[in-house]
Amino acid sequence: MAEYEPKIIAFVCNWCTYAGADLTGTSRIHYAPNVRVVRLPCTGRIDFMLILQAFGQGADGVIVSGCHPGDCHYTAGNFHARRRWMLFRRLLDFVGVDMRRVTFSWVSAAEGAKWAELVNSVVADVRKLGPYEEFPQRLGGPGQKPIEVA
Amino acid sequence: MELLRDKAKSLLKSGAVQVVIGYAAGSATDRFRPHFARSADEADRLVFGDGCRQNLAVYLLKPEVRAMGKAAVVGGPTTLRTLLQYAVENQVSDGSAVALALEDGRVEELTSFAAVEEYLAQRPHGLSEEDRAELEQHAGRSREDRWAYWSGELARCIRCYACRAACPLCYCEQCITENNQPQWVPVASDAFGNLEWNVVRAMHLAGRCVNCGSCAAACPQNIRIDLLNQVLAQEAMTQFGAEAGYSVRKEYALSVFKPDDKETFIR
Amino acid sequence: MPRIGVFICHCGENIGATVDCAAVAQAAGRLPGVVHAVDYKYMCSDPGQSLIKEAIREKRLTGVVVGACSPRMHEPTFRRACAEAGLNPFLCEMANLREHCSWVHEKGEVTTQKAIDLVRMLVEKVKRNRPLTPIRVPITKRALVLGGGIAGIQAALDIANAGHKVVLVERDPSIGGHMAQLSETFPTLDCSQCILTPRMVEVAQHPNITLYTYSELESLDGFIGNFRATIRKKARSVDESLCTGCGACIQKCAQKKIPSEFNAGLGRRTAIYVPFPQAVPNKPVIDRARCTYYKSGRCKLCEKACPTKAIRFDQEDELVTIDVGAVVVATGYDVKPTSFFPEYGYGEYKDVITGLQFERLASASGPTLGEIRRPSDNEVPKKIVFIACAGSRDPAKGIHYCSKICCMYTAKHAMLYSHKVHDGQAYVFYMDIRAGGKMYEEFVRRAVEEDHVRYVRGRVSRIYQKDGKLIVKGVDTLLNSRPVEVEADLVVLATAMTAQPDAEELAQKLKVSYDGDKFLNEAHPKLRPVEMNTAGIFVAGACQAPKDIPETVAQASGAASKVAGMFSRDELSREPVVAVVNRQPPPVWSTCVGCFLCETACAYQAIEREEIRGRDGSLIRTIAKVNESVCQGCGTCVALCRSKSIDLQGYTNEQVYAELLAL
Amino acid sequence: MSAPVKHADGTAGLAEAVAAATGESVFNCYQCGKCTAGCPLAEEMDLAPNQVLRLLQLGQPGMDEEVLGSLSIWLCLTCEQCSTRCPQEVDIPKITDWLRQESQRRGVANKKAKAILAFHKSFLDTIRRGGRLHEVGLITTFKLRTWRLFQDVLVAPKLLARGKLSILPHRIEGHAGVKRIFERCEAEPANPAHKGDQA
Amino acid sequence: MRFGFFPGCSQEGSSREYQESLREVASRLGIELAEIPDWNCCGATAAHTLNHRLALALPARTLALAEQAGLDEVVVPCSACYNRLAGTRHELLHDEALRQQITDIIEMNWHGATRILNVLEWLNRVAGELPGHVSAPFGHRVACYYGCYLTRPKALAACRRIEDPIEMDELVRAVGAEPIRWAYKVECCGAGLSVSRTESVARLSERIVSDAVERGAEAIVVACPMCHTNLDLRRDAILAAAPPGGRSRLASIPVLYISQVIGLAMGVSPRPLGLHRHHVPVRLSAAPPSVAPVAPGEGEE
Repeated sequence: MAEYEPKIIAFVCNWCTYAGADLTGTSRIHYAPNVRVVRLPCTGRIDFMLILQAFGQGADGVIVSGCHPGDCHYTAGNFHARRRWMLFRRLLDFVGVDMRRVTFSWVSAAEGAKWAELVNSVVADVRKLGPYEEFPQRLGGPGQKPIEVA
Repeated sequence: MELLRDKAKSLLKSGAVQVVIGYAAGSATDRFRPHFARSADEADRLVFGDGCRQNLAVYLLKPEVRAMGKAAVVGGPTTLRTLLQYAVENQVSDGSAVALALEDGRVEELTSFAAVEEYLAQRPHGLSEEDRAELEQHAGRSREDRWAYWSGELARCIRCYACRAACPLCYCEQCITENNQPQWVPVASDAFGNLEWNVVRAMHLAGRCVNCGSCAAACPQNIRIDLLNQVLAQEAMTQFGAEAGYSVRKEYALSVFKPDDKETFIR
Repeated sequence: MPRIGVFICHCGENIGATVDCAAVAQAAGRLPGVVHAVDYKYMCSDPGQSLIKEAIREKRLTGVVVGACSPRMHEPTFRRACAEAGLNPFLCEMANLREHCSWVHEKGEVTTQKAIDLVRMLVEKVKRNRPLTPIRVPITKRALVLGGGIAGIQAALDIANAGHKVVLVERDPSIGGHMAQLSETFPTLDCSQCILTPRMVEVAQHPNITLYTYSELESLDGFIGNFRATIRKKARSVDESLCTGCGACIQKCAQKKIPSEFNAGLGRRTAIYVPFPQAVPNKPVIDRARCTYYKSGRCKLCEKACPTKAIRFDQEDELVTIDVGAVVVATGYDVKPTSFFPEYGYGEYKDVITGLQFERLASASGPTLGEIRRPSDNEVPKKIVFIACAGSRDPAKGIHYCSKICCMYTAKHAMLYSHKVHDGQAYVFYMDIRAGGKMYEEFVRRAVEEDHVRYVRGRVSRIYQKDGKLIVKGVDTLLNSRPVEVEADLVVLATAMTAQPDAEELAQKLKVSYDGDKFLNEAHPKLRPVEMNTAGIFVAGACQAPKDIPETVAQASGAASKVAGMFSRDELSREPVVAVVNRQPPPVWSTCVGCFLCETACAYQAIEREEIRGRDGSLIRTIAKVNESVCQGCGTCVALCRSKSIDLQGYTNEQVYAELLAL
Repeated sequence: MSAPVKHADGTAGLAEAVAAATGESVFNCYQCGKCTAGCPLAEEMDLAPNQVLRLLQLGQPGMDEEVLGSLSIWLCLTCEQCSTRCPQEVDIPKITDWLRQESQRRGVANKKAKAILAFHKSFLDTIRRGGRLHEVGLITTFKLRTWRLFQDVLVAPKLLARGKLSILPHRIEGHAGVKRIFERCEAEPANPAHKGDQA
Repeated sequence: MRFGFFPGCSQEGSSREYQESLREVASRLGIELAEIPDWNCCGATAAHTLNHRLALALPARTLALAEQAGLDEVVVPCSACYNRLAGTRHELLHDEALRQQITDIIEMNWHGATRILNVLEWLNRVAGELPGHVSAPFGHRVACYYGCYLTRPKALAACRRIEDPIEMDELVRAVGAEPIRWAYKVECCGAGLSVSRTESVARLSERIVSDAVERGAEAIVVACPMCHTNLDLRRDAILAAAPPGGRSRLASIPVLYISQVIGLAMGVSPRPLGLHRHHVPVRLSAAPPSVAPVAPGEGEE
C-alpha cells in the first residue's frame, strides 16, 4: 500500500461492543476498514498479554472495549477489567510504551454510531502517530504475512 | 546476634519449630547466604547484618524446606509482609510458621498472623521517600526518554529468571513462560520477549508485591526491575487503597472492585 | 491434521456486492489446514446448509468456518447444521463478513482483504476448537421460598399450583408479613386483610406446600438444581400438633403489656401470643425473652390453662435439612423508626408516628378498632400532618433512593383520615408526587379534589411540641417559599423503606449480591428482573427494592414461573462455555497453585476448593475447581490466573492467541 | 455530577464560580425547601435560601445579578440551621459568604444592607488597629458610618454603669502582625474570584 | 488540671461576668486556666462575611500561639469564637494547600496539635469534681439555651444530639437545677445582626424568651456571650417586639451563664460571679421547684 494504513486490533466483549458493532453494520454506518476485531465473551476475559501481543504482531493501535459500568452481562467483568487496565496502563506508560496507541472505551450494544466514531478517531490518531516501529516485534512466531488478493 | 541465636536455639529445643531459616556468613565479609538451622550448632552459625537483604520467606514454600517441618523465618518487615501475603494466597496457614522479626538488633518472635499484623501496623507503610523520589524522577522524564531507557535496560535481560527464583511471590509451579499452549512469551531472549517477560512479571505481582527488592538484587545484569513493581504498588495504593501484606483479610486489588473506581482514561 | 471447510456467503448482495466472495474463498482455500472452500449466494438457506453438510461428510471436515453475517445472528443455525452432519457443533465458527465488513466499508480490495483476514482468524481459531458437550445438571423439583409475606405467599402458591413441592419459611410466628398489617390498599381502598387472609389459608392447606413458621434459614449450600438448605425451627414452646388454638393460655398470661409488633408498637400483647387473630398457623408461641417463667423460673399459668397439655417449656430449636432445586428470596423490608429523625423529635413525641403505625390506627383490627386516635391521649386529632420523604431521598441521612410507595399511601392515609374524621383537616408536606401506575394519579387527585387534603410543597424543617400540639415548621415553595407553620395534633412520617436489618447476612448466606442500601440485586436490571446472579436463586418483593403490592405480586409470580419453567425439565442443559481448571496426572495434579485469588473475582461463586488426597487420605494440596453448573463463562478468572491454569472453553487461550497470531 | 453551567453567551455563570471558589455545587439542591422552612429570618428575606439556589441553578440573564443584589445574602445569620438539616448537604452559609464577597467585589451590594456592611467593616477596623475588638470603638465607628447616632444610646450607659465598657482600646503586642495579616488577606487573591476583597 | 484559655473580646468588655464567673468556678475546682499569650480576635461574623481568608487567618494566628505555648487543649467559652477556632482548625486540617496558604499569611507554623473545647465539653470533662463542691443546689427550673454554635456545624460534632442537645441540661441537673424541655434550645437568637438590625433580632430573641417563660422556666441558662447580650441586654427591644399584653411576663426572667449557675450552686456570692452586671436583675425566688428537694436558691442580688 502506498500510503501508510494503520493496523488496528480490537478486543471486544460479545454482549456490548461486538453487538454494538453489529448495530453499526445494520445501520450501514461506514468506518475505516483498518480494524480487526477479536471477539471475547467479556472484557474480564481480556488478558493484558493480548494487548502486548497485538503490538508484537505489528499493530499500530489497539482498541479495548466492552459494556459500560453496570451493564456487564456478567455483572462485574468490566469492573475487574477496568482495574487491570488501570495498572497495566500505568506500567506501560512508565516504561515508555506509547499509550496514545491504546484506546479503552465503553461501547454498548446500542451505540453503533459510537463504535464507528471510535474506530475512525483511533485510525486518524494512529495515522498521525505513524507506524509503531519502535515496538519490538515477535519473531519466529506462527504469525503469517497477509495473503495478497489474487 | 546472640539474641537471635538464643531465640533460634530455644525454638529448636522446645520443638516449636524444626528449622530456622536465617542467614549465615557467605564467601566474603559482606556476603551472606541463606542458612537452615536445625540444631543448636547450626543455630550458632546464624548471623545478621546489613547485607542480609534477601527475602528468606521464599524458602517457606519450597518442598524441601516444608519437608523439614515447621519453620521460623528471620527477616524484616518485607519478610513479614510476605508471610501475610502467603496467608492471603492460601500458601501458609496460621500458626504453621514463626517469624523472627529483626529490628535494631532486637528479635521479636511472632507466632500468629495476628501478631504479624499488629507488628506491621506499627511500622511505616508505603514506599520509602527515596523509592518515591526515584519513581518520580523516572516518571518525570519524557516518554521517549523512558522508552529509550527501558528498552535499553530490558535489552540486557538474559532471561535467566533469577528474579523469578528470588521472588517469594513467584511460586507458580508452572510459570506462564513455561506454557507453550499458546507460547505466551517467546523463549528466546529478544526485545519483544524481554519486554513481555518483564511486563508480565510486574503485572502478576501487581497488588501482591511486598517490595522486598529481592528481584533486583538477584538480577545478574543489575536491571532495576524492582521499579516496575514499585510503580504498580504505588498505583494500586493511590487508585484502590490496596497494599499487599499488611493484613490476612486484605483482598487482592485485582479480584475486587468498586463500582466507582476511577475511569477517566476510558472513552 | 486439521481438515477445515470454509463457506463464504454472499448474503445476496449484502456481502457479495462489496466483498469479492470468490476471492475470499480462494484465499481461504490456500490457508494451511483448509481442505475445502466455497462461496455461495445464501449459505443459511436449505441448499446452502446442505453444501456444508455434504462437505462435512464427503471431505471428513474437522472444523467449519462460515464467513457470513454476525454469529449473533446465525451461529445457532450453522452449528445445528454441523451437528446434523455429525460434526460436533462447537467445531463451527463464524467470520462476520456482513455487519463487521461489507455493511460498514466501501467496495474494494481493502474490504476484501479485511474479509480474508477475518476468515483466516477464525480458521486459525477453529483448528484449536475442541468438541464440547452441553452441560447437564439434574434438578431437585422442590422450591424453597424465604419469607411469608405477600411476595412469598404468591410465589409459593404459584409454584405449588404448577404441581411442584414448596417449602415456605417464615421467621415470624405467622405468615402474612407487612401486608397483613395494612388497613386499606391504594388505589382501590379494598381491605388488605380481606384480600390477603384467604391466600394465607390457602398456603396452610395446600398439599404441595410445607410451611415452616417461626423458622429461619440457617445455611444454603449447593448450586442450581441441587441446593441443600438447613432451616432452624425456633422453639415455639408449644406443641403444634396438640395445640388447638383455643387461646386459653393467652387469656391467662401474666405478661400483658408487651408492645405488639403486629400493631407497630401501638397495641399490647402477652408473652404467649398469636400475633393477630387471623394468623396462620393460629397457634401461639412463647416469647421467651418476655415470659415470666423463663425470666424467673415461676409462673406456668399457660401450662395450667392449656386443655390439651400442649405447652413445652423445654422445647429446643430444631434443624431441618431439605434438598431443593430453586430458591425464591422474598424476605421483605423494614421501615425507619421515628427515632431516626432528630429534627422531628428523636422519636420522643408520642404523637409523631410512622406510616405503618397509622395503618394500624386506621385498621379495623387495630388497637383503636379503626378510629383515628392519637397515641398520647387517645383523642381524635383534628389537624393531622403527613410528611412524605421522611428519610427517603435524604443523602445526608444516608438514604438516596425514593421509597416509591409513600406518595400513594400518604394520599391514602390522608383520604382515610378525611373519611373518618369529618371535621378534621389533613395536610401533606411533599417534595414531588410520584403517582405512576394504573389509577394512581387519579387516586391522588381524589385526595385533593374530593377530600380537600391540603398538599404543601416543601420539606418540614422541624417539629416541636408545645401545649399538647405539635408545631410543624415547613415551607411552601409554590408560594414564594413562604414559611408555613401548622399546629398539628398528630404527625405521620412516611418513613423510608429500608432493607431488612439482616439483609446483608442473608445475602452472604445465599451468596447473592446486594447494593449499597443492602437491597438484593437482580441479575439484570431490565431483562432478568427476578433472577439473581447466582443461578437457581430468584427474588421477589421489597427485599430487592421498594415496591408496592401489585408490583410485588407480579414479581413473585414472575419468579414462580421461572421456577416452574426450570422444574418443567428433568435436567438443565447449558452451553459448555465455562471455565475449567486443568488437571494433570500425578504428581502434578494441576498447575493450579491454589492461591484462590480467582475466588473473589468470580461473580457467581463458581470457584470451589478441591482437596487432592493421596491413597491414604492425606491432603496433598488444595486446588481450584470450577463448578460448571454455576459458571457463566465470563472468563474473568482466566485472565486473572497467573499460571494460566484456568481456561475458558470456547475461548481458550490457545484459540484466542491463534486468532491474534493470524493477523 | 453537575455540569458547569454557562450562559447563552458562553460566559461562566455564577453557579460555576461558586463551585470553583467554595467547592459547593448549587445543582445538588433539589428545592425541597427545608432550608427555608428552618431559616430564622426567611420571613424577612427578599429571596428565600432555596430561591437563591434556584436562581443560581437556572442562571438565566439577570438572575445572577438578582442574587448578588439581594438583601437575603446579607441577612443570613450563618446560624447553619439550613446546612445542618439539608438532605443534600449543601453548605448554604459557605455559598452565602462567598456571594457576599462577590457582591462587594462587584459593588452591587443591596442598599438596605448598608448598616449590616457598615457594622462588619467597623468591626474589622477595630481589630485591624488593635488585634482585638474594642466595643466602644466599634460602636463609634459604626455610628459614624451609618449616621445612626442615637442607636443604642440607651444601652451604652447601662454597660458603662455595670463596668462593661472600657473607653480605651486594648492593643495586643502582635498588633503589627495582625495588621500584616489583614494586608495580605486583602491583597493577594485566594482565587481570581476573590480579587479585590475589601473589608 | 490545667487548660488553655481563650476568653474572646467580649469577655474583656461587655460580657466580662462570663469570664469572671468561669475563672471563679475553675479556681474553686482547682483548675488552672492558662490564657493564650497575646491572642487576637477570631474575626467573628464580620470576617467570614467579608473575607474568607481573613476568617481563617485570624483564628489561625491564635491557634498557632496556643500551639507555641504548648497548650494541648484550649477552652473557648464564647460559642461564636469556638465556632471560628474549631471550624478553622477543622478546615485547615482537611485541606493541606489551604493550611500552607494560611500559615504563610500568619508567618507562623501550625500543625493542629491543640484541641479546642467549648465550655460544655470542658465543664462536662470536669463535672466529676462538681458534686463535692455543691453547697447550695440551684433549685430552679431553667431553660438551657444552646444557640447555634454549640451544636453546629455537624462536622465539629461537639454535641451528641444535634437537634436536642443535653450536655448543658446534664450540667445544671448536676448542680440541683431542673432543666425544662422546650423548643428553642438550638434556634438562633440573631446575634450576628444584633447591632445592625436590632428589630429582626429582637423578634427572634422574643420567641426564645417567650417559650422559656411559657414553659415555666425561672431562668434561662446560656453558654455564649452573644446569646447573653441578646437575651439580657436587649430585653427592652424584646419586650417591644412582644405582642402587647404579653410583655410583663417576659420582663423579669433572668439570663445566667452556665458558669454563674454552677458558681451559685457552689455557694459563691453573686458579686464575684458578676451577677450585678446583668441588665435583667437576677432575682430568683427562694421557693424550690416541686420536684427537686434542694436548698433554696442563692441567686438574689
